[in-house]
Amino acid sequence: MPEPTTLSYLVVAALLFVVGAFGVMVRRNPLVMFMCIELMLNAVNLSFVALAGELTDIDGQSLVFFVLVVAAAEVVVGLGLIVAIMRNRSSLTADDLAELKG
Amino acid sequence: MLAASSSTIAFPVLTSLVAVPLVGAALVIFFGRIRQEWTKLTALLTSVTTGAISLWVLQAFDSSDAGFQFVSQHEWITAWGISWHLGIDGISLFLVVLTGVLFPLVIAGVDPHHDERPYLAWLLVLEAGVMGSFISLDLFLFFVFFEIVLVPMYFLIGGWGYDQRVYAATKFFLFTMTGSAFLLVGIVATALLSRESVGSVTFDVVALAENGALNVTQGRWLFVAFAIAFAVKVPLFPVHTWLPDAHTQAPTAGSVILAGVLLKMGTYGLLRFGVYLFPEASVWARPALYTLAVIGIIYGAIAATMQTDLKRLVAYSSVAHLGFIVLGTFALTDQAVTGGVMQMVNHGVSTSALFLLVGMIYERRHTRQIAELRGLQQVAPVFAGFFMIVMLSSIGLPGLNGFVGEFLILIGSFDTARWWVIVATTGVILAALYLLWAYQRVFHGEVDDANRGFADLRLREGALLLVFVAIIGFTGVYPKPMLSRIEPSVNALIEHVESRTDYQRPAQGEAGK
Amino acid sequence: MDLTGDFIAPSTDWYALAPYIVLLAGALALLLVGSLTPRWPRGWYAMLTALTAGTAGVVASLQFAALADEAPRSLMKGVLAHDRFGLLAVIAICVAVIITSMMASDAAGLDGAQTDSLEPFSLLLVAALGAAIMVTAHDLVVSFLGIEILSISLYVLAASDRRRAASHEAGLKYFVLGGFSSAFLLYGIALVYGTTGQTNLGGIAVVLADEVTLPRNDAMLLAGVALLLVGFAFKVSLVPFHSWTPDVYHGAPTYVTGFMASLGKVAAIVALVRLFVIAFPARADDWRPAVFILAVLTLVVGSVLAIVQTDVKRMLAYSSISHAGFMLVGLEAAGHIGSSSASSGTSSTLIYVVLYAVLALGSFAAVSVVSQAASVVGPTNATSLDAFKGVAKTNPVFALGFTVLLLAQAGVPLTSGFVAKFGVIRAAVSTESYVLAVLAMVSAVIAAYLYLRIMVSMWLSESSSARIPLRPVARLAMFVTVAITLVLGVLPTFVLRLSDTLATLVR
Amino acid sequence: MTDLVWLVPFLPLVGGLTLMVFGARIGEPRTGWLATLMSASSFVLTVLVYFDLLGMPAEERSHVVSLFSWIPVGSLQIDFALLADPLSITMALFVTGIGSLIHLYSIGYMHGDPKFSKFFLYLNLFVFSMLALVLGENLVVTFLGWEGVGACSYFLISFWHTRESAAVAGKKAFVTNRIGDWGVMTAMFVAFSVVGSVSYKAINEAAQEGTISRSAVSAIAILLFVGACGKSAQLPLYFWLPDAMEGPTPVSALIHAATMVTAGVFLMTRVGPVLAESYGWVPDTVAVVGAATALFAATIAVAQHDIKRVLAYSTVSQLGFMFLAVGSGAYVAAMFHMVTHSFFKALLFLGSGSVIHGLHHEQDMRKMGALRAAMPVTALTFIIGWLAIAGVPPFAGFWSKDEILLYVYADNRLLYAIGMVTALLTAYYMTRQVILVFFGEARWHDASGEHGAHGDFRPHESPKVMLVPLVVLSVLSVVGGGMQLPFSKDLHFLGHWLEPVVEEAERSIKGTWADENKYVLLGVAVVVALAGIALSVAVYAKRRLPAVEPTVLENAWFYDATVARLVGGPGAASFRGVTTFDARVVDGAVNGAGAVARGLGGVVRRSQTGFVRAYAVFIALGAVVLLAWFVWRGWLA
Repeated sequence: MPEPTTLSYLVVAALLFVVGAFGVMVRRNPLVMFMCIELMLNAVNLSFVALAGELTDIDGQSLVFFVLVVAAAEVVVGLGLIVAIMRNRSSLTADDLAELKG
Repeated sequence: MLAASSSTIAFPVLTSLVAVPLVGAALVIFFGRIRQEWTKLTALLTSVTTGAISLWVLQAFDSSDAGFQFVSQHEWITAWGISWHLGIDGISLFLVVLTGVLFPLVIAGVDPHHDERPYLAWLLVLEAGVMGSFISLDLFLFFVFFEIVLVPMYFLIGGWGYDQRVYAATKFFLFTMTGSAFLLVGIVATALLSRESVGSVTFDVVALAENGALNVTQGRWLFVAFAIAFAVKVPLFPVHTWLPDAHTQAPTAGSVILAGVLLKMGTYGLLRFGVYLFPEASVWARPALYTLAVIGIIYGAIAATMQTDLKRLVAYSSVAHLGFIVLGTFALTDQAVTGGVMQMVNHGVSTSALFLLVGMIYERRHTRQIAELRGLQQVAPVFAGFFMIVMLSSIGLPGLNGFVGEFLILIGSFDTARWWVIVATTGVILAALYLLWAYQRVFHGEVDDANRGFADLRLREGALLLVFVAIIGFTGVYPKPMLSRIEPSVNALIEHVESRTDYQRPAQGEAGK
Repeated sequence: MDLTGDFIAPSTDWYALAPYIVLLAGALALLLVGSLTPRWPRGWYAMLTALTAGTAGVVASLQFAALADEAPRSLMKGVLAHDRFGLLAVIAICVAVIITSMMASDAAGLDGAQTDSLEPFSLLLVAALGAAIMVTAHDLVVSFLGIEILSISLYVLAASDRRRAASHEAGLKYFVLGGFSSAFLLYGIALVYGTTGQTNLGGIAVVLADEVTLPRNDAMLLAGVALLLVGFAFKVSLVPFHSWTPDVYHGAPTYVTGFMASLGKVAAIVALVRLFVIAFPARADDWRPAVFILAVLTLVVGSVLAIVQTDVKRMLAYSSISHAGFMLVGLEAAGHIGSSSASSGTSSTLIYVVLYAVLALGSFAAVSVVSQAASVVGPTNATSLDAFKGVAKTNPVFALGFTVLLLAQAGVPLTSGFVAKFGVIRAAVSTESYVLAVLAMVSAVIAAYLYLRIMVSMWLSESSSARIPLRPVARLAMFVTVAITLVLGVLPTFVLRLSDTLATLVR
Repeated sequence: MTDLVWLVPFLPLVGGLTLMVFGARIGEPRTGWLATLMSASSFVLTVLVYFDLLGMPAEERSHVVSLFSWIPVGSLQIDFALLADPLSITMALFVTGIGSLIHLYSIGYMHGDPKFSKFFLYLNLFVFSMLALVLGENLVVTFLGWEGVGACSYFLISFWHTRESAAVAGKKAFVTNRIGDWGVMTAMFVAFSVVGSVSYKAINEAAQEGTISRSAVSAIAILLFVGACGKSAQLPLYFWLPDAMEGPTPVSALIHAATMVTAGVFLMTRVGPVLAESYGWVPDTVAVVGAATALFAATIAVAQHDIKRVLAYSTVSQLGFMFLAVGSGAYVAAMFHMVTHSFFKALLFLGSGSVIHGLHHEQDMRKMGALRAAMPVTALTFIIGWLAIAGVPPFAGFWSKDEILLYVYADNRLLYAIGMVTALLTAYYMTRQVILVFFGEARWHDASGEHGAHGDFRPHESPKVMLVPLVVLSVLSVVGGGMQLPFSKDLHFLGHWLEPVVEEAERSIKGTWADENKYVLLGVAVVVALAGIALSVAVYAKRRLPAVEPTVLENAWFYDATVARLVGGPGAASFRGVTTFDARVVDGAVNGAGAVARGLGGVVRRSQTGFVRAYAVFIALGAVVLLAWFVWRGWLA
């Protein structure tokens, strides 16, 4: 069982990112879409940490905290939006919101 | 045409040519609000003032001086090497005068059907734009005027035109703008590529023409860019189709201005900028332009013959006439180019008059369809008489203005563009064909009930047309004053070309020896 | 690295930070005081907002003026740039806030997104803060933070009209896609950081300038650049990352749309230019072609889609896309690092976006005025082309003003729009990318058709509605924008004189 | 005196302009008298100039009066200059002379016409233009007149423009002439290009001194001949002339018989040296075209029923004779015939006009007959004209025609034969006309029904004002031959007079067989003429022989019809084609571009589905593409 190198972390991160991206593209439930975006962000976090380790540079790791904060803020706003929308309609999928097009 | 000559004077004459109409437009809006009846008066006064200034310029013009006169130069957008540089020479002189004279006549002679105030304001803005493009010696400045003209014209066609007006106006705007797209890039490139040879980035036409040293490839590409824009404006085949629509749908005043001066911005541009800035390229491009011009002559005449709408007919006849001018412009002999410049004015006069007449017909009969008109000469002999004279001038009958220009163009081009001239001359036959045929169908024959009520010329209309006929007659019989003012500048321009290319003017009378 | 400036206080140039502080303070004050006091009479929130933005703007202008003889420098250990390039953008942002708050206080009826409450206004200020940070950010992370601050407040503003489902939809779409693109952006940052060990733009440039310091891994670095480009392309709304723009612009309250089109554009394009010109000059030959392609796509698709719309807001949304294409023409020119004229590309892009911002503000102000009047009458789509029919008959002066703004967007001479286009074209030509220049001009012609369509329905169609009531604020907003458009159109010199100093960025 | 030659065209011009402005106010008949006065006084002036020139030594008889510099540009210096020399003065003499007579005649003929004064306006303008044409010192001034007469003839042919046929005929004449003008203009271009000037003097001298290439000379000559064919109604451009008879009869007499149509011949004479110096085939072409036209038109005249159309075709035929002469180098003869022809043909036309007038605008000879009793003066004068054209000695026509045939014989026997046949036909159809109109039984009573408007219908003699010109012209037709009698060199008055102009070009037949035995040829000519007359008498008076009037001749060999079909068929079709092309293809492309832009928008628009997930896909795809590009660049490095 070999030690996981930085590269393997990066690969995992990349995979996570892609998974998240696909999630956003295929899932119709807004909440799940948020979670996918969160997944993408955290994938990036993982690569930050890994790269920081590679570079032995503390900045990379502190960056993660900024990201977490931003992510949190986004979630707040996102949930707020969904709640506001749910007020008017019983169920909601992303595809229901297609009034604006063309 | 060489460096701007010294005759600069205290009072900024040329600037006022642009400023007065603009101020006029503002005043029209302003006074019109206070007093309805002042509107027209204001517009008339300002346009007459402009006309008077232009006539003063004509009188003060020094015909012995080939260079630019009344030059006024002020800093404008120094950051880009752009200056407010105006000047006038034999080539632009009569176009300016024509503009100055045409507008008051149109304002006095033709009334809009509604919304007089904006209509007159737009007309005056248009005048300012046209004047500016004829006298500006800075490429950027020229482009500004060249482009700004679209706006008032767009609104005149769109706002006071006939049933298809919106389509026509939009077509006119976009078509010309497409041309300008190339022109703008061309202008910028010209200035920047001449940076080293001129010493700094400048858009000054004279500086660029005299000191600019573009290599052959650059020159040709840039010339093409310029030529596209001007070809649309002229218009040359095959980019002419905006013209019939614009002419037909525009209100009478619009058609008159369009035919009278706007189209000349194209031919003028070809001569002033195309030939002056890119001598090598314009010599190189001559065969192509000859061909397009001659196609225009024949094609326009043929299309005119088959039109059922009088205005469209006249519009297509313009395509043919402008073809002659382009042919002359690039033939690069004294006679041809001088004739071309003169023909710009002649066409302006004759075709404007034709459009006025057609407009009067429409006023009376509310149709322009040839088929619906008949035997008008019987009920309106005087009207018919005027129409006949104007028509003959357009056909190019010797003794009237049309002949002199056409003749000079053809006889001058014969040495440099022999076979094209031989074909182009057949256009003279066709001109007689389509105009006489139209005349026969409209004025001859037994008048029917629909046309029996056709009123003969009214006093105001008669006075209006009399001016045109007077010009037509005078320039036809005694063109010398005009030619003698045009020729020196043309001569200088051709020398400019000769000094920069291997082109040499043919020496007539030598060929046979 | 970190913004919590406590333990580096002594070295902090508070004056230089003043604009940010003012904006932040204003926002917080508004929230705090506003929520503690009973509802203020209509317009007071707006006034305070405008006042705050005005103060920030004035300060910024003073700093701008001061930089005439000072050398540009960086603040806070080099995370913020203090140069004219950024400050002009900051000034523009403040102007945008002022005019937007005016329009917001004017907004009413279907289109009025409960602007009698204070939240929208504080959000405007927060957004402005984010934008201000974006345009001066000299560090990828700071830039990211700025983007998020701006975006999040825009999500909320877009959705802020509770009564219109369209507004919600706009908000949610913008939010989802915004988050999505942020992820790409962030990933880009990560990769760049990974290859260069730097997040500071200057630092990255230095590293890339001499490759020997670390084993170069171009593929990874350029992948990072690509993802950064994706992130910014989304914000600037470049094709094919534009698809959110029409929907969001359409759905959001009109004054918010104007805000996004002006402030949002400025922030995004300025940040993008700064990033590429400062951090990646060494890779210009790699990203310039990409920019070229994006520019062409954006220009063509933007204008072509614009002319088939029937809703004015969507039209202007697409036109804003094609304008973004023009800005990219400038960036492409700036990418010719070798050429002496590259700097003209940088400055012309900035000038373009600033001038466009003014046009956008004015245009959307006009739209919101008309749509409010129309929504009172009560058609479902208050911003459709029909709503503008015959406006010239009922409100000639207003129509004339709007026409000027439209003609300016079409690039007719003697308007600021022409100056902007001319500058960009000049830059492109001076770096000999003639093809791009011609393509841009031609697509401008296509786009012109849409402005003509609006003009046609205003001037050449029969009047359908009664006279539109114009409140003083709206009048003022229109007047200011039109005045700027014309004055700078006729006498652009004083803007252009800046252009050399604008291009000297903090390295 | 000669310096005042400019007054000659000027006076009619003044008259014309006066009538243009005040015509309506002056009113009938004073306008007529004014116009006549103008024309007459310029005739007097011409006579004075004539004697003035006569007083000078022959070689000095060429006088240029330059009025002002007209079109001066660079090396092209065109003055508005008049040239008074024997040739131009000869032309001017009969133009003004006959012009005045016809003015006079018209006062009677046009009496009561609502556009009376306008008619004289046109007549004056015509005389002015014609004088400018003949007096012009250079091609351009001539061209001014050339076009002017064309325009005036257009006005006058379609004078009664409410008649569709008149309107069409006028247009036809103008356009057809324009085809010829193409030749004249091109000739001017060539001349300027090679000679550097367009003045006759310069061109002729250049041709003689051989300073310009022979091909250039030939080009000028043949191009001018194209123009001449148009004006002088030669094949293939003759067909406008018969239709021109739609105009009032005085017009036919003045323009389409006496003066304008002879302009072509004049022009060829003017540039005689050029013609002489050009390749042999050029004059031959002229001669052949002339002969062909002469015969062709004569055959047609045989079968016409319209009294004026007979004369029209006969005019075409006679003009053919003149070109035959020019082509054979007999310039004097050509001029001689031109003058005499203008006398008797004007006479005949005016006579026919008088008949038409008397019969209330009846033109069909089948509805005439036995009119000599009703209108004796007309009959007498007409008969004189007939004898003159038929070539019966000692009438004017005999001498001139004989002179031509003399030269032709010396030049080419075949053409001579054709000329003879034509002469025979001429005598035949003219006799036919005289018999049908003035002799035999009266066929006009039955026509009275159609003239219900007039109540009882009696042909009547025309008023004095119309008869005077007839008498004068008939006198001239009798004695006209006197100006050039073959019997002795001393009797070649015209020849001597014209010598300074034509000497270089004139072909000498001295010592040829024809010259030796010219009396034989004279005899032959007489016999042929009499034979023709006898034949016609036998057919139409004595009814010994059946009348040969096949429809093919009646319809002018269907030439006109064919041309019309060509123009109306393929011609119109091609024009329509171009117009459709313009609308569909050229403009279609323009609108197409717009449509494409919109269509493209419509298509791309569909991708804007409104589904947020779809947008995400776009972004992702875009990201992938960008990644691909950049990573690829990365590997390259």
